[in-house]
Amino acid sequence: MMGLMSWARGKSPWIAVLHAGGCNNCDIEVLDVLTPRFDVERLGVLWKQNPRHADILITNGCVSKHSKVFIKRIYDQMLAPKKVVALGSCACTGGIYVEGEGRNVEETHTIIGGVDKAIPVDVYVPGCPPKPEAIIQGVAIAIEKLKKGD
Amino acid sequence: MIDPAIVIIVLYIAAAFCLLGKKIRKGNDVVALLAIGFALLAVVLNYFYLPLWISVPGVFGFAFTINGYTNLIALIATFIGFLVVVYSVKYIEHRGSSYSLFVLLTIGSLIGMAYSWNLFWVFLFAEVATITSTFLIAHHLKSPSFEGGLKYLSIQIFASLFVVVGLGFIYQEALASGYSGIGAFSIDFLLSSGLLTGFIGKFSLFLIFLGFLVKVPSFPIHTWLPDASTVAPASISTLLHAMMIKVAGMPAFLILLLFHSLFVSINFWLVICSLGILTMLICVIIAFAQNDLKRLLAFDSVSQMGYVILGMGIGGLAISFYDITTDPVWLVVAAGGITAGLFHLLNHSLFKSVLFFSAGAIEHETGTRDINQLGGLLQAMPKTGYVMLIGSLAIAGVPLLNGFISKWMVYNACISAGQPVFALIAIFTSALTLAVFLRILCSVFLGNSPGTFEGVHAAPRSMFTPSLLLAIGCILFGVFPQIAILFLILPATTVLLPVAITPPANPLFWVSLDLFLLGTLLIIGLIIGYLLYRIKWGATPSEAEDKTMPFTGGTLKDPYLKVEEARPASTVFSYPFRSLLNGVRRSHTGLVNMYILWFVLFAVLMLSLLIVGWI
Amino acid sequence: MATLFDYLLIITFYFAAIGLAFFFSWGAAWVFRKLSARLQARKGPPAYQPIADIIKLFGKERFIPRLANKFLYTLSPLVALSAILILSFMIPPGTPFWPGPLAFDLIVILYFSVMFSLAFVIAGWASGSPWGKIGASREVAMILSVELPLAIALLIPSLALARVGSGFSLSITDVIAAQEGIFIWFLPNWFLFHYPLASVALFLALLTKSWMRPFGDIPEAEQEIFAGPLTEYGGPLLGIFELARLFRFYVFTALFVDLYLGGGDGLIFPLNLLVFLVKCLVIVIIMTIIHVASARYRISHAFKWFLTVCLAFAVFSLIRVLVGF
Amino acid sequence: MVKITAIKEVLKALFKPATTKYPHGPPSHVPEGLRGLPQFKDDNCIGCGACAECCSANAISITDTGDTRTLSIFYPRCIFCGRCEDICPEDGIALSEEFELATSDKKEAEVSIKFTLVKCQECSSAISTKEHLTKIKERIMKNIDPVIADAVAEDLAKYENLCVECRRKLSYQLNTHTQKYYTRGWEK
Repeated sequence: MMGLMSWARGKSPWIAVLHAGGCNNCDIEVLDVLTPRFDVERLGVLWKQNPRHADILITNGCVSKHSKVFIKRIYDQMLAPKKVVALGSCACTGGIYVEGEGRNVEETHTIIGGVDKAIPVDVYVPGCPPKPEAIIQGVAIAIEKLKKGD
Repeated sequence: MIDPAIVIIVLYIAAAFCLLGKKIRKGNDVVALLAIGFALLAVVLNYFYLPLWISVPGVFGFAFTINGYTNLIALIATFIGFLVVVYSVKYIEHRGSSYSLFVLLTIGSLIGMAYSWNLFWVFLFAEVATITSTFLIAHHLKSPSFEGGLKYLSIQIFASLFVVVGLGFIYQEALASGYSGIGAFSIDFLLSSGLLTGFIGKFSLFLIFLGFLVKVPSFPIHTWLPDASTVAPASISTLLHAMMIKVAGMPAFLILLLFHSLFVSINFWLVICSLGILTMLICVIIAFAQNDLKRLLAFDSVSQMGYVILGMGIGGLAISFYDITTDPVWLVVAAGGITAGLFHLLNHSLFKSVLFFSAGAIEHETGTRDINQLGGLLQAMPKTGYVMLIGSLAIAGVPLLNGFISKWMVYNACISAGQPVFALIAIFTSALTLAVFLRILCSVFLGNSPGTFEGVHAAPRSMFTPSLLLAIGCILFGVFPQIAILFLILPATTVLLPVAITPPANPLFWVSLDLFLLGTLLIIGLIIGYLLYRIKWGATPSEAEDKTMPFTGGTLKDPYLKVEEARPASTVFSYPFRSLLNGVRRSHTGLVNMYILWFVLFAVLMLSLLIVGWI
Repeated sequence: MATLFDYLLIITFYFAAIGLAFFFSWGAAWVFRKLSARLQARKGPPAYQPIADIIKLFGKERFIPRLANKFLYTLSPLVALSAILILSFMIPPGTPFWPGPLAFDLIVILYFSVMFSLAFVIAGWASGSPWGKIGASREVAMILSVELPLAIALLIPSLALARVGSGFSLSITDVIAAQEGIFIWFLPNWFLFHYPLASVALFLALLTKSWMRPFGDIPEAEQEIFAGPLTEYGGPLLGIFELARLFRFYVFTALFVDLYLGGGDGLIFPLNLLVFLVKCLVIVIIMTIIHVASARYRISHAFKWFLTVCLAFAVFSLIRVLVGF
Repeated sequence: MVKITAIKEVLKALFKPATTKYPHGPPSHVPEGLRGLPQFKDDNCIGCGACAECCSANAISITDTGDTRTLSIFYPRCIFCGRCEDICPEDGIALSEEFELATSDKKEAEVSIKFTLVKCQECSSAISTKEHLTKIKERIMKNIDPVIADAVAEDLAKYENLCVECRRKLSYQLNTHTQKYYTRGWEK
């Protein structure tokens, strides 16, 4: 039974895309993934803009102090098992919006850094924006994690 | 059996006892309950023809008959009356002695009207009931209640004029033939003596029909009912809707069907059916636009009476066909139409009482009737909410509730009488009714509480139990309609049919609709769904604090769109009927003169059609 | 009244009908998604996709929102499933020989289809979500707009039975039986050829009932109100809703095929089922093409279409049936 | 009217979808000049840290620990602008065409190159990498006026292994002020 469930989870990941704050470029790139060329529906991915239905939350943009609460709430409203993909450099670390060098991310007076400052992140997809294939790869890693269960 | 005269006398004496009630207020309730309880017992005993004969023959010249039809009507009147009295104990808090007095007088008169088999006594009891119920409508003693009561009274009195003139014509005929006295108005006498033949008989009966049609009420003269029942206390609205309009209105169809040999014209019955169609369609559309809970229910009540009119009209149509062709198939169709109409009458008194009792409970607890201000009451008053859910779904005709069966029988009767257009419009009306009641359910019970009803708690038990009983009745008659039809409706139908027919093996007697099987399959489906829901496949639930908050795109406190306050506006529902609604709104001026003018115009139209000979 | 044996037989047939409906709907849902993908030059999901989605939903966490009414929130998906299962039993698979004393009365079918939509309305309101409320209001509006043309177009075949010569009946099996034979030349005796306008009205109504564009997805418009009535649903309850919605591919196409396309054309057993399913599949493909090729209309457009064009079509056909030309 | 070409397109799409096979096959099309992951070139990079200076996202960092200097690109922060490639004096860093960077572990998401540091002779603090110093010397010697070449070479030999502080101190003692170049006839 668990094998069947794991198979089904791997074959039907529904995504919700959350724009936390930033330049919107990654949003557009996510839309590219849905175009005929990349067509993620063949992998079972459906675009459900609703955290209640989604298994994978794709977040893009850096987290501001204002949006941290909302991101947390939307993550809370997803039902287990759930995985989070941080899309783009801003979502991974804060990108050009934060101070500090290399790994040392220091928050500015509005931006607190990557999405992992607000919610636990499972997959990081660097890129500014990531190429659609990179997004697909990131989702594929998240699917592998989903298969293993919670 | 117990002579109905005793029942009425007991009720009247109890009412007189209530006059003393300024001193003994608790005593009023006890007396009223005892009296109405005795009346219920007597009516039920009469129903089963139990050999317990208490009779005062010939007192005051009452002419009562106990047959299937009078039993049914009296049972509806007494049962609902009993529940109304029970409900009033807690509902009417500051009542003087007059409340119980007039309630008992009204119920007593209506029981008398139900059992009367004499047009004069029918008229007399109807007048007594009209006057006493006027006091009940104006119970609150405020300016709108007086207005509503006076509107009610003036329209009713105007309608009685028609009855008086009709009775006068009949009496003139009787005098001309050498009969005199009240006995000349006896229905049995009129039927057997052949007094009413020719145009005068038809004309006088039609005048009486018009007079009683106001009490049904039918389309152009429906305006008194919403006005009166909005200002009246909820118990009185129930009294009006669940028994008054039925007991006082049904004589209209009684005389038409019994004297069917005078009304063999097909056109006449088509006009009656069209009246039913117009009533149900227009009033349900008006009900869309209402924001007052009780006013909405009242308009819907008129619309539901359209089904009854339609069923009776189809019955009469089929009887005319039988009179013309003498094909016994038409008798079955006629029985179908009349059974459907009477069954819908019974069902309507069940679910409309549920709805008015619940509406009264809501008003009692929250202090408002405005649909747009109420909300989220299912948390505060869950029992009332679920009962009202059953009532609303029943009135909307959801399968396995009683409204579905009677509506389905009306459709079948229409189609088998060769009038599918009526059936289609009735189906559409049913969908509109569903929308109207979804609006009530959704805005009042579901959704979010506006926050002003923090202290609202469940209604007192004596206000809830009557509606619970009736709701159980809705489900019972929905799954096993055979019970109601075999024991209650078919005896009444046979009285109204010209030739007695043997009841068919299946009381639904068209295509056999096995509701028990349907219910079984529905429950199997529910069980399949529930098993799928309960199977333990699930993941371990997360322990997030905001998990159960509604999804609003992240924001909660100060949403950008205020969508949390969304409620079904009447505009969404009434969109396709906007132009029609505007016309209706302009025509409902609220002036009694206008309404009486409508009635006069309608009566003149009908009478001129009759005189010309088209109907 | 039926005996116990009859009841057992009917329940057996009930489960057989559910099985048939389930497997057909699975296939049709796949055809729907694959074809819409192909028409957009995409590759589309594999064949197991519809069922994988539902199994996955059953494997998610169970949950009830804070503002929801617990009882109605849980009950409404079950009612939706139950109603559509009964519908898929009541609509025979193309054969006039279908067991039981249960009447396949067209009015009962109509009421159960309304009950199916009603479950969504109650779900939207009971879930306590603002989007759910808006979606539920729209669903009610859609019921209102569709109902009249749907009812007329449903009843036209049964009213037409009298003209065909087999006598009036509301039963769907009689409608199927009446469509055997040849109409003119080589055309089969389908009501589609007798009443083409009514069939168009019914087709549009059923298209809307099965959540297909141009009108069908107004209540759950993703871009405006998330998932409409189902916004606050998730996990197994959403799975039950999705399962119930899967059956729409069978129920609403089978209704059209039975009423206007002659069902199984009166062939012998395995053949009539095959012919029936092929016809259903063709309807699904046509519906898919319309769905893909059209954009979503506004709700006022839906009212306008159904209460003018469709209603005119249906009423014209009704007059033809009643007057007889 | 429906256009014939539109129908043709639809029919073509029906049988030949445009979808790539990506997760199960190679990426369909990697354009020339794709801004992928920045990579150090082991042969060219001298560890000067110019890239770290100009990195707009502060993704490149220099860490000196003990004898080694680590230049690392923390690419979850990189915005792939290519300024490092532009600025690099030695063509030691370049954007590659690698874009499949998704990872579930952010700690490993790093590209780095290590150098040995040269210590100051006087105070034994780190100066820079050996390659860097060599490159500087080569470059100075290449571009310098031959007139003063020998003098500069002599000075360089003195300062080669000194840190900035120590150079300052020494420049007074050793008299390596550029003033003396002018006496040899060198003009700007």
